[in-house]
Amino acid sequence: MDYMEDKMKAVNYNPRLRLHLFIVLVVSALISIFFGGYFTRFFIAEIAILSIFAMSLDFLAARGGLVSLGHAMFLGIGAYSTTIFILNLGISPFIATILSLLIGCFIGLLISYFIVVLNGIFFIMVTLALGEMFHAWVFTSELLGGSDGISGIIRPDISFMGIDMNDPFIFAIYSLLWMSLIYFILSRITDSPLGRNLDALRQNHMRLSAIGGYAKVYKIIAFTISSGVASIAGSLYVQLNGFISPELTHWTVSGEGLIMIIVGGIGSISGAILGASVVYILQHELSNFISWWMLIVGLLFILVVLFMQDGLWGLIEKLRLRLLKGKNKI
Amino acid sequence: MTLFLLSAGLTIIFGLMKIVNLAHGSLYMIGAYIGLSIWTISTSFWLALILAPLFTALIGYLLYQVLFRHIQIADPMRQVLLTFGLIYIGLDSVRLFWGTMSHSISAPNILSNSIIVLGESYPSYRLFVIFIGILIAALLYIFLEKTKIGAKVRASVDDPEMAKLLRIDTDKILIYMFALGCGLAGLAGITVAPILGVEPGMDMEVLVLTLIVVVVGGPGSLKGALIGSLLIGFVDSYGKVYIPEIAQIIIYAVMAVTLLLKPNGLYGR
Amino acid sequence: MILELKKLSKSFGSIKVLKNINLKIDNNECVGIIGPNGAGKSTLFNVIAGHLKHDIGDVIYKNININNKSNEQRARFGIVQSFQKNSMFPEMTVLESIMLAISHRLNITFQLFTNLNSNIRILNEAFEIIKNIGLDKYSNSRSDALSYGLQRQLEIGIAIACSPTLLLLDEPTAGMSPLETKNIIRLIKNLSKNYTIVIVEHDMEVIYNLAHRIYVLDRGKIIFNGESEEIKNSKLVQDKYLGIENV
Amino acid sequence: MISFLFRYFKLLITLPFLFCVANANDKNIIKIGTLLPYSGVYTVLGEEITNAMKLAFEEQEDIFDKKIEVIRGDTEVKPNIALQKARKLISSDKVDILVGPVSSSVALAIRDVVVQTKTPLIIPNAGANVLTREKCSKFITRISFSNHQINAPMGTWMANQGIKTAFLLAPDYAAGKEMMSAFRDNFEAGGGSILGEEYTPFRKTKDFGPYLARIKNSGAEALYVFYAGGEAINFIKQAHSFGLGDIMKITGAGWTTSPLFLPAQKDAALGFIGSLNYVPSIDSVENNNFKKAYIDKYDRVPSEFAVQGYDTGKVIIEAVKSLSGDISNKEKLASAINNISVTGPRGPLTIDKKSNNVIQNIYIFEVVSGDNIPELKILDTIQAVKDPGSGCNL
Repeated sequence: MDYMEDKMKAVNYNPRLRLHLFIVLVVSALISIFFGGYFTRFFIAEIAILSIFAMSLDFLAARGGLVSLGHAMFLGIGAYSTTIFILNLGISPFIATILSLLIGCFIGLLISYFIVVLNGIFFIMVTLALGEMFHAWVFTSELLGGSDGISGIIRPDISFMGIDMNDPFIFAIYSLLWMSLIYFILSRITDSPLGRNLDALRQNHMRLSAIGGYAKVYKIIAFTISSGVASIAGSLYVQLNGFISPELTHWTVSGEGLIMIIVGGIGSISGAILGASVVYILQHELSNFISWWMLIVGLLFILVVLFMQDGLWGLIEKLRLRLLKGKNKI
Repeated sequence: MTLFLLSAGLTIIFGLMKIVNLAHGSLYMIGAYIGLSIWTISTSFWLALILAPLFTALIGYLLYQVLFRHIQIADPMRQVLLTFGLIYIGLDSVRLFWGTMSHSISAPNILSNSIIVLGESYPSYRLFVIFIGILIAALLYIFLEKTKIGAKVRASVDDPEMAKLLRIDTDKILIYMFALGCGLAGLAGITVAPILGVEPGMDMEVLVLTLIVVVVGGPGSLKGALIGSLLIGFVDSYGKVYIPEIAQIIIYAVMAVTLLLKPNGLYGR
Repeated sequence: MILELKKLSKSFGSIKVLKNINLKIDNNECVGIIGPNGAGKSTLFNVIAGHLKHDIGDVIYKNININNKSNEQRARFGIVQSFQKNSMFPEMTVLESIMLAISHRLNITFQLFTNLNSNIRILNEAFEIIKNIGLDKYSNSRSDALSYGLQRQLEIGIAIACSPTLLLLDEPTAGMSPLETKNIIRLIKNLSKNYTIVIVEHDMEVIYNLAHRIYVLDRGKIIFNGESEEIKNSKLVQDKYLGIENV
Repeated sequence: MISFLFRYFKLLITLPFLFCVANANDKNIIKIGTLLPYSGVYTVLGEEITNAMKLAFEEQEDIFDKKIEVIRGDTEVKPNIALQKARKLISSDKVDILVGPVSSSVALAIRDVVVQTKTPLIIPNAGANVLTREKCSKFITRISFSNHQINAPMGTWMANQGIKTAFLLAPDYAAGKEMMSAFRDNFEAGGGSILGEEYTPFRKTKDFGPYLARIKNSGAEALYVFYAGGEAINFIKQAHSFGLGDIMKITGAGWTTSPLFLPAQKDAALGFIGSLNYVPSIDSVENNNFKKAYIDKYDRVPSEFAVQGYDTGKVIIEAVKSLSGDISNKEKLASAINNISVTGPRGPLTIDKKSNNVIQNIYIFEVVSGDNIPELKILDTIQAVKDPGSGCNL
């Protein structure tokens, strides 16, 4: 059985549109933060953090061609390590985020060394199993608060700079800053020789090795970067919510992340942000009105998978092309 | 043994169609619920046992016609997500139709006592479940290995293009095999209902376990599903009891080791 | 001498595909390998490129034994192949594919934060190569949107962008129209001024046109080797191969 | 750049204004926000609590010309979602009182935001001990139970019955462990000893066969067990088919044979002895009225979850009454809630000032056969049980 031929489809590589979409999204977020209330600001911060997670999945799926159903594990690693750093070791939360990034990268490196040789569906399954393993462990670990999780985690204290992180306005901006930083880093990597090679790897790994590409090494790097980014998301999430519970590491979280990127358009980075926003807002709004929102969300997912191959990104690109054409005619 | 029924169905779908069906657990749950309804209306367990799998197979048939037909050639990611959407739908439709209460089905009277096996009393219904598992395994074996249709099926698995050249109607075979796989999930659902009950959320509980069995056994291999389910089932039940410290992790560890040693599963091609 | 194969054998299971192959390729030579279907030509290519591991014998490249070097490492030494089936990077444009290949030669694939697309040096070089392979009109088309013949040209383009010392071309004109074939022959002729090339080819016209020397492979054995004129006149080869082919 | 922004104009305007919907604040409406699961596996508990609470509100038409409005927030049993919903209810809907949640992990997740925003929270189910101990607050009142409160009396009671040895079995998560240790402490203090214990993977154990074999061989006089939901049904049925009841007494936390699960467990549950803060067979005016009303409206026997919801409603009404309808000061409202004592279907309830946890009767019951579905017969009533938590004088 040859799963080698399963190739992931990604959206067209288009750095300009990616940047434009990103600017629009950030501007929208900023408007919401300025004019929205307490809840809106929290909501935006949450979306920003989820976007970081979605971007990490997107990077992995589109660049390395690796679909991970266990990525929530890194969310959890980031979250729990931050918690331990803050509560048990008294490290300042900002440094804790950086440290959890390093831990995430390190564990990602270790794991990827063993699993990147697997292809297609086996990779999905193994990541799923690893993620569940981590979930099960966290769920029963007394040190990590077990099923109840840990609460009472503080945010970065930078009051000496006259800024109060506990103000949701500030924290929303802080999350957006992280999101933008990660967006720029990931875009940069995507455009770099390595990023292009990762894209090539997804498209045709035989050919890539024939011209001298170290397929396995690239995959390991992609996985490591991606897990580090996911850890940052986890670390920020803990600081936003002030608590951590094992639910965060369940495999369905990874599944929802994948849905976000497929809705936004795989491989476009800013599409991941768009997808995260749309899916999250949709879920939130729907569950306020009807109790069987899952049915509707499920149906929408299926429709997107079936009829919108490139997600919202594809839609935007089509729209843009049409507008450009219209312009040229005049 | 339930695990085998489930995995056999999934492995057929998995190996034959290369579809990653995360909704397999949902079909199992729906099978159990349909069985519950039939049992409540007719009060006959045997009728439920026969009809529930048929209905589930029918649902599978419809799903294939409406959805899976279109994503058969898609990349695994899309399949994963489509079936992920199906999980959502399955969960909510069960809730809308049957409510949120936990239900239970009584085993028929003949099977409600205990039997003494090797000096230990053992519920006879459990023996019945094992019997069904063996029966299905034998039937599937005969069907796939000894009959003409089975040969065609195997041909479609091994080399779809060649099979098409030999004028085997692979599309038709795929539909029926998909329905069969779903029917087996339904059968598993109704068979275990008297032991494990019928409740929302039962889909997720078996899904991961089933996927692991299929991956360990090797996708597309019936023998793999059988050995895999025995191995995982055994490790799962006894591991929990005798080494509780790592009970949660042990089956994943088994899977990881298997895949490191044999990347295509025990009996993978 | 750039490449030497010594007593090379390879079998798949019980089938011996290559038997005791001895082969030498000199610098700046263009060598053709011909033989009937199933003679082991592609396997020989894959063994040289490192996709497959041979069982017995040695592969010596620039006087170094590279038996244990992987595909990637050989590519980095300069042994670059183009494939029999078109296999490029379907979603990349011609320009992107070429730039990607150049990035490998320059050994910058581990740079994370430089922008490949705006590297002027690579860009210029890529345009140069695109011009060489005659794809200048298509530099911004996606690879999978090109016609079959153009894809073959791109395939060669990717290979030469790695600036190989030894270029392995696997049936570069297979499935092409006569016009496209002419283009490719011209292209390879140009290349053969600068590179050492090994071609596997069915079309005898192409081989006679390009190759200085020809090896004839039959059932995993080299049954003949010599100048193209010699081959034309060789009774053995005529019977074995050309006779059947030219009916 | 401007033309490009214009292109995405639609996107730009829809995103931010989705949230900017301002809520008119009507002073004559008391807004109750629920944080309960309305989807996912615990939906049934969320529904029971909400239904019964609404029943309590319906009985009391309006209080000082105020109407009560219930705004549902679906937690999906996910702490992060619940937290988000809590923020929405507090800041967008401006609810006066929050009711919820069902599970302890969710309660711990929303605890900080509730305390920070000074919104009174009434917990109608979640049992984690810390909620009314280390993590207690004057804004958090638990009307249901703490895990300790239900299980500890059973330890003493069983030791008093002359049972010397017991085996513990519970799911491997925080609540399961809290319950077992509460039982163990009192059981051992009463002279009993624990012969063995097993914690099964939470919500992943379907087949109890191997455990049952081990329990059978342990030689203990009694099994003390806690399960809920499908696990409870499966465990009871499997224990019955393995004939465990013939060898030892099966006892446990009362949820294991909750009226919610009895229709599925049927006769397999007979003989089970458990402790709980409510059983439907309590014979009092309040309970009989409540039972009748509940069955009339929802066509099923109320469970302890329903009663907790109903009492929550009662407490809210009494608190509002005691403030003469002026609930604008949340601190006053919170302390009013903590000063309430009512007599509900489960008996007299007061709030323990030391922990803000309810003081209530605990009923020891046995499952006996009933008309169609087994019934819970009260064996003993332990009056006014407190959670030992103290020091919450915030």
